[in-house]
Amino acid sequence: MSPAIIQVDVIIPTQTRYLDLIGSIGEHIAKEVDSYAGDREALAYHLNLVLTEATANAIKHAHDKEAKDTVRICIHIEEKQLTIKVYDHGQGFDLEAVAKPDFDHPKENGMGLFFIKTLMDSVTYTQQADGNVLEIIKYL
Amino acid sequence: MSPAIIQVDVIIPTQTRYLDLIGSIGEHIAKEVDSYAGDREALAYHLNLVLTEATANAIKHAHDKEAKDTVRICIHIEEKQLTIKVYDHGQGFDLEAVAKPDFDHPKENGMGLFFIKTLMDSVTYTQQADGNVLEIIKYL
Amino acid sequence: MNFKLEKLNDCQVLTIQEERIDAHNSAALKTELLQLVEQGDEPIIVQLEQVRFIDSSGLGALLSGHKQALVKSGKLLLVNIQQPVLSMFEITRLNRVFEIYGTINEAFAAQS
Amino acid sequence: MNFKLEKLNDCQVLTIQEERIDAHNSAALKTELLQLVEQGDEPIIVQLEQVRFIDSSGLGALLSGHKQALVKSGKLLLVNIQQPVLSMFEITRLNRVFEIYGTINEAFAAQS
Ligand SMILES: Nc1ncnc2c1ncn2[C@@H]1O[C@H](COP(=O)(O)OP(=O)(O)O)[C@@H](O)[C@H]1O
Ligand SMILES: Nc1ncnc2c1ncn2[C@@H]1O[C@H](COP(=O)(O)OP(=O)(O)O)[C@@H](O)[C@H]1O
Repeated sequence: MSPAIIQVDVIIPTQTRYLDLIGSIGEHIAKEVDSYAGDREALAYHLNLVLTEATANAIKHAHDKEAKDTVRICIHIEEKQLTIKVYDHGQGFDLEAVAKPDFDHPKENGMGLFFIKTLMDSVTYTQQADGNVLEIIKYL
Repeated sequence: MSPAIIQVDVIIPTQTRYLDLIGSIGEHIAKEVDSYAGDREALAYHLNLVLTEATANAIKHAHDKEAKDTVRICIHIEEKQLTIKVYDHGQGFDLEAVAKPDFDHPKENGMGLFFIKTLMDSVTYTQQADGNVLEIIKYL
Repeated sequence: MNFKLEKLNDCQVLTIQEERIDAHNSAALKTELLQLVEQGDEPIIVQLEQVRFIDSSGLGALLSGHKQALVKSGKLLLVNIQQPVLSMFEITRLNRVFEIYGTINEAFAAQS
Repeated sequence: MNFKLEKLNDCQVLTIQEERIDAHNSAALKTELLQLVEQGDEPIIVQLEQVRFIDSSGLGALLSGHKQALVKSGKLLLVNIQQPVLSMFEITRLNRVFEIYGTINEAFAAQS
């Protein structure tokens, strides 16, 4: 049998009401990843969360008033790897410079990327002329 | 506010186990269609069903052994219209020649396209050199 | 296809333990129903309470069981169908083909 | 954000009636909590039994209510957190910040 490949490519308006849709798609996809040996319910929550956080960031921090008000999210699954890409057209930011939350002095914000980095295996942010992309990888 | 546009493009292996994923995506999308005045729960079921039937047909009847074993499904929502396209690489068929089920002599098969035609507003099947596409439209 | 099979009041009661019946599991349902029909002549009651979604192949599997039961002078009854699922029987007019009861007790009562 | 607000045992009990708290409804939750803190000095109990999913902005809204309650010498307690949601508190160490009880009765008992 050839390795199962699922690809889901979603474009939504930059409105938080669509976060539920994106997160739910992630949750359903987790249930179809047959090669995954770990806790599938936990994976479902984690994909829901990571997609929600990454998409919310693209909506909140990278809303480009001039360009089309949409966010593009791509989910790609190969046999041993799940890749999420969230594109934005904002001014970009330095992922490496984002500090870990200070657990002794918790703050209301700044936990989103921490969740993504903690729950997934690799996170990169690349700024390009035609847009930026947050790329998240989870090994299955 | 500009008209909300959602676009979901999915590629899955030609395996019936992925029907649940496709149907569920349709169900979630129905819940986000804010312009819809009708019964949203019913719309959710209908999109789930129509996506399931159309994708199952692409898997069952149009499995191309030589080409890549995948099915592509596109869902596109504009303010007043939802469009579903299901691509296949099989030998194609004549949609107009498919008879309605005989209700007095019900059969096990042949109810899928009837559901699609009954629940949606427009259905066409186009054969092209690079593949066939079943296009389904629902006005919202 | 997950299900539970019990003998109750001289009926074979098949409780479907799936939220969804589609082309992925309908063949298994069809096989199970045909086996039940072969095994004996008690009425077969299919409990659909847990089923939230059925597609045309699921309806086809039930229809196949129903037809085969008739051939064997048996019968197949459906109970506890959720409203959205029942709508699919209505659209295909299969509600006129199957014996459908609201509860399993109504189905038992109709057998006696 | 759908919720129910009741006064029980000298506590303000806010029952969240959403399966999901995310950036779409967390601002409404934050506003509601800050209003409750302003309105009186009874302990605020947030019932999370129905919540299946929370994101960082939801945790942030609860944290904001907690901090504001402390400023006003009040308190905010969380009860009935489902395990997957509780894991989010654990990953962010917020389980050490909030007063968390398994049931509302335990939360009441701890106030007397
Ligand atoms: N797509 C993005 N574009 C620009 N800045 C971003 C993006 N994503 C995250 N950031 C920056 O990184 C910071 C930390 O993000 P995060 O950990 O998700 O927490 P929060 O969104 O609550 O601030 C944000 O405050 C923002 O400055
Ligand atoms: N994508 C397709 N490619 C080729 N033939 C198809 C396709 N979709 C449907 N058909 C033909 O149309 C017939 C009716 O389809 P349908 O109403 O879905 O019922 P069923 O799949 O149960 O036969 C099928 O039996 C098949 O011959």
